[in-house]
Amino acid sequence: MSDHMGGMVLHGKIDLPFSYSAGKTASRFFVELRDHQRIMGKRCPLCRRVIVPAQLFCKECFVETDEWVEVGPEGTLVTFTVVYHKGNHHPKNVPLAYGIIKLDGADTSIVHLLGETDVTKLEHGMKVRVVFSEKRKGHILDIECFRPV
Amino acid sequence: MGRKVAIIGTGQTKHCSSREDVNEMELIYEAATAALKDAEMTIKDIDAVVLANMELFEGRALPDMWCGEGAGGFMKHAFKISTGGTSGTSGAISGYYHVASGLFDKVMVVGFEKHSEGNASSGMALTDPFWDRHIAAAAIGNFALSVSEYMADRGVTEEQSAKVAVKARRNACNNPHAHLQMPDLTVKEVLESPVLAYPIRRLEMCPQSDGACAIIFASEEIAKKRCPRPAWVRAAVTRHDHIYLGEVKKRLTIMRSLREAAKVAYDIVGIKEPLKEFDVAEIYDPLTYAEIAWYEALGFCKDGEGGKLIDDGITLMSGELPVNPSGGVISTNPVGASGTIRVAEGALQIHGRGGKRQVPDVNLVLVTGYGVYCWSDLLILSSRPG
Amino acid sequence: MDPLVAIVGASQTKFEPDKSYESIIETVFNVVMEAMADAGVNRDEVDNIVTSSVDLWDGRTASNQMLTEVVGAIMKSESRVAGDGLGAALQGIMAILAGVSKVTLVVSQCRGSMGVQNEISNWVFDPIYQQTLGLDYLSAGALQANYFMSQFGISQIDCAQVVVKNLREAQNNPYAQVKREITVDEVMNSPMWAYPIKEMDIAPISDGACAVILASQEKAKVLSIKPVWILGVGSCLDSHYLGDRDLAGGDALIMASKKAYHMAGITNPLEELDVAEVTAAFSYQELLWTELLGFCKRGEGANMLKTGMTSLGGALPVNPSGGMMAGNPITVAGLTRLVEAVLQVRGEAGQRQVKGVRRALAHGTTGCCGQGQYVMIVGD
Amino acid sequence: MEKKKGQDELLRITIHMKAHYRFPAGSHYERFFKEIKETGRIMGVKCPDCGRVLVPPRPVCGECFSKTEEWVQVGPKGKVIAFTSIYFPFIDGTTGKPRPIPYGAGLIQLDGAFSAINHILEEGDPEKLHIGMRVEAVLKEKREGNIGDILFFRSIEE
Repeated sequence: MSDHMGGMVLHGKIDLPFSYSAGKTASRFFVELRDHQRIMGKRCPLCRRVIVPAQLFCKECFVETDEWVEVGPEGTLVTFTVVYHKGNHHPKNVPLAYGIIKLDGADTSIVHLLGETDVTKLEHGMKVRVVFSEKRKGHILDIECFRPV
Repeated sequence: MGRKVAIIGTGQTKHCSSREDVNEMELIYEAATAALKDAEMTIKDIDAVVLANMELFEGRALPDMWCGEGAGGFMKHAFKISTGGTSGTSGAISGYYHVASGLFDKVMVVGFEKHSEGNASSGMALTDPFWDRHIAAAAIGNFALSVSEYMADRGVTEEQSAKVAVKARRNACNNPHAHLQMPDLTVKEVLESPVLAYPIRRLEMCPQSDGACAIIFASEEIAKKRCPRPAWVRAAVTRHDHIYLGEVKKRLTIMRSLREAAKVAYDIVGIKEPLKEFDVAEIYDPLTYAEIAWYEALGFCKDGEGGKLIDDGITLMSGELPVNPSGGVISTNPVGASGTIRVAEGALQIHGRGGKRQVPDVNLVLVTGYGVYCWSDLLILSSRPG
Repeated sequence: MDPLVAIVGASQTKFEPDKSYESIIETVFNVVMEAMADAGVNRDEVDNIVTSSVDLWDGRTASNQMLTEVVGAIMKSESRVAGDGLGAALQGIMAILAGVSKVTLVVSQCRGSMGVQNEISNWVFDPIYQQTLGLDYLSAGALQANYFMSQFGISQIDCAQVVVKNLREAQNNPYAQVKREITVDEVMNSPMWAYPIKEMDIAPISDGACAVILASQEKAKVLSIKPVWILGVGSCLDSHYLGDRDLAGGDALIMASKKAYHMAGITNPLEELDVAEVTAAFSYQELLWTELLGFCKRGEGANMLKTGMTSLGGALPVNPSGGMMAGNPITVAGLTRLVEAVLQVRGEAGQRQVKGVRRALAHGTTGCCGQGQYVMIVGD
Repeated sequence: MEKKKGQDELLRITIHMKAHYRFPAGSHYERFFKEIKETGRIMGVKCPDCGRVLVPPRPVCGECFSKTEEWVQVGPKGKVIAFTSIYFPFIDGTTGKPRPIPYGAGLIQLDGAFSAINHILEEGDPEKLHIGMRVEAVLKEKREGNIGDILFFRSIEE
């Protein structure tokens, strides 16, 4: 019996599907992307903020949002990054650009992928425009990305 | 000693097998807004949030980051308690600590779970990788082992177990939030339902549910101002035991963690005869045999007389000590919320807001939480601050 | 008012990239025994245990149960905060103030080496609008870094200075995982992982655990010749959705620190604090958090560092332990900062000791970009 | 139910969790797995204070909060102190496939050990299982060094 004990590691695998209810509000937001290629926000009756992407309730006033408001398709790039470090959880290969975009007519910004991955071509405050995916199924990735205008 | 603390509001969703119309954060929002309405408060009044669930059932990490806002935690102190099956009661006990410590005055505790979003085997695939993952028996298999010991030691019969199932599923009919409601279930039907793990039958076991439950804890002066009949927290005790089934032998027969927690809590409040002094008990009953065993551990009767208590109808709504007017965990089991639901159901009995399941003039309520193999939480709620 | 809770014992493991030469339960048992010895208490005197760990980082459902035996919780009152160690410390403090505990053991453990970090942190983002974009702590941190640096004219070199300062001072910290003097150029030349964050701007992931023993006022006076008193605590949760947050505004940290300072009677942190241990998973965060903690005006964080004010010997040393650049044990990070703060107040921080420490600040975060903020002030 | 198009369609987002973990065994468990693989012996560890022989062999006895160092061989025979028959096709965590039902499971008090271990019983019919029944561990031919090396426990009653 070898006496030396050192660093035995058990390799455990997790391979499990999870299926999340989007909820009434997010479902409507996704249906609008899929069927009408529209980005919809929802307005809080108290603070009047148009929340994008649409949420059931306004977290500051803690009341349900009510009025659906179309926003975009253009907006300003609040901030951005380009990811070069690969990860299995990425929706596509690196380099992968993310941006936070304040769409025209919205009071909150949306975080999403950017079509431009050359960081020298990205600037804070620049105009960007939504690009919808060819195949849409009611999902946040029905928006393919936002491209500089 | 810490400050006096009372529960002044509770809120629950309609627990069911799957809520397709809300995501996890919105499920919590539903319970939280119901509790605010019950306590006639707005979210501005709340100064801290405690969440409780077993996040791997939905595959999440740090869900309090996403779901904290659902409980009104935005720009407030908010964290999550997760201890296993006892998460719901441990979350409530943490809410009690928050207020009793003097650091917070009005705390929202929300227990929640959305089992429909995970899958049945996710619980099994994520147990102890060295010792438990190969035995695919899940909670029911582990319980069945202890039931065989308990039946041999205390002579509990399958009929007595079936009576507990009938009590639970009929009581649930008076509870608008309960998941499973079977108004005319009979002992015969229970005994004919398929055996999942000998001797436990399907109708004797708890379901998996989507559901959330919110409780508002308040300091003494706020409770007196805001609530006509606050439910005062007179004791909140936790005891954990071994985590290997092979170490907690005769688990149901002995259940030392619950006996110890009860002894400590009874000493604090000065309770000598629990069966007589308590007006209602909301016991965390994942299965029927456990409820009978815990009558004994809680001192409602002498050891070995648990079965007799149900035979004599002592714990029915019409009995001396109604147990689980809500229908219990056997009827409703969103795991992270199951403990919180017990505390909420106990509190609303004192508030007098029990509706069709209200027991007349309730002053003293016993609440328990259960988890892992032999972990116990126990709270005592009273209409008097003590 | 008179402080009612003190820390009477503290311990931390050496932080290492991979501690799989021993099991988690052995690591935790050793650090718990050390904390108890430091406090001069045995297991029976501890009447409450609070642990902190997160299931998905541990790869197990209700992973807290594996610690029950080795934190002495059999037949004891035990609970687990699923988040940063400072959350568990807060739960312990509240249990003592609530009068249900006299001596509470708080333990935090995490093994970065067990899983792929960015894949795990992807599961922290809400599954509806953010997770499937592939976001993780790195990409979210990069969005915050780029926004903060562009808003206040902070350069990548300023951030590299943070790494240089921390690794220089980590030399004095026997528990540090990384002990190597480096230059600004080395940081600037390390591969870009997520613009503007380069590999060496990232606190290296590590395995580790730490523990503190809390005691009520009366018990602390009996137990310890040098109790370290909890003077102020503050905690706050910012918005989750990245687009609904001012990533450089730091409202949650401003709120949390305001509360902690108010309790501790601090009005000018730069003058009244003697040392600060801050949880910065990326170099830019030390600059951002020190500004939001009110150590300087907004945008002045980089200058404060350049002038040596936050180095050992400066006006307000920040992370004399090397902070997380010396090792990032993820959910253990916040409690480790508290352990360092305790050692500083007790004058037991060895070569990294700041002179004459009477007030120390410990800071922790949960979630991405410091969404959840914890601030604790301790003192003699 | 058929999905209604338009206004109140309710969508779901599916995400697959694929994760790989490196669980550190530590010297005590490593010794148990090496022993069962190389010699087929089941080892427990004895607590110096209460004298209990623990399986699994944890490095710390939870009851006494003391380190364990003394190794003791236990089993392979033992007695059933609790049993059940599983009629529900649970998924076996390690194979991802349900185990054929019914199968027996039991708490087996191994000779020489304090703790019982939770394992599979060959006998699946509850009528043929009883508390106190003598059983013996049946090991795999080709052992891999994990608790699965014990296939099941077989009755050895005359």
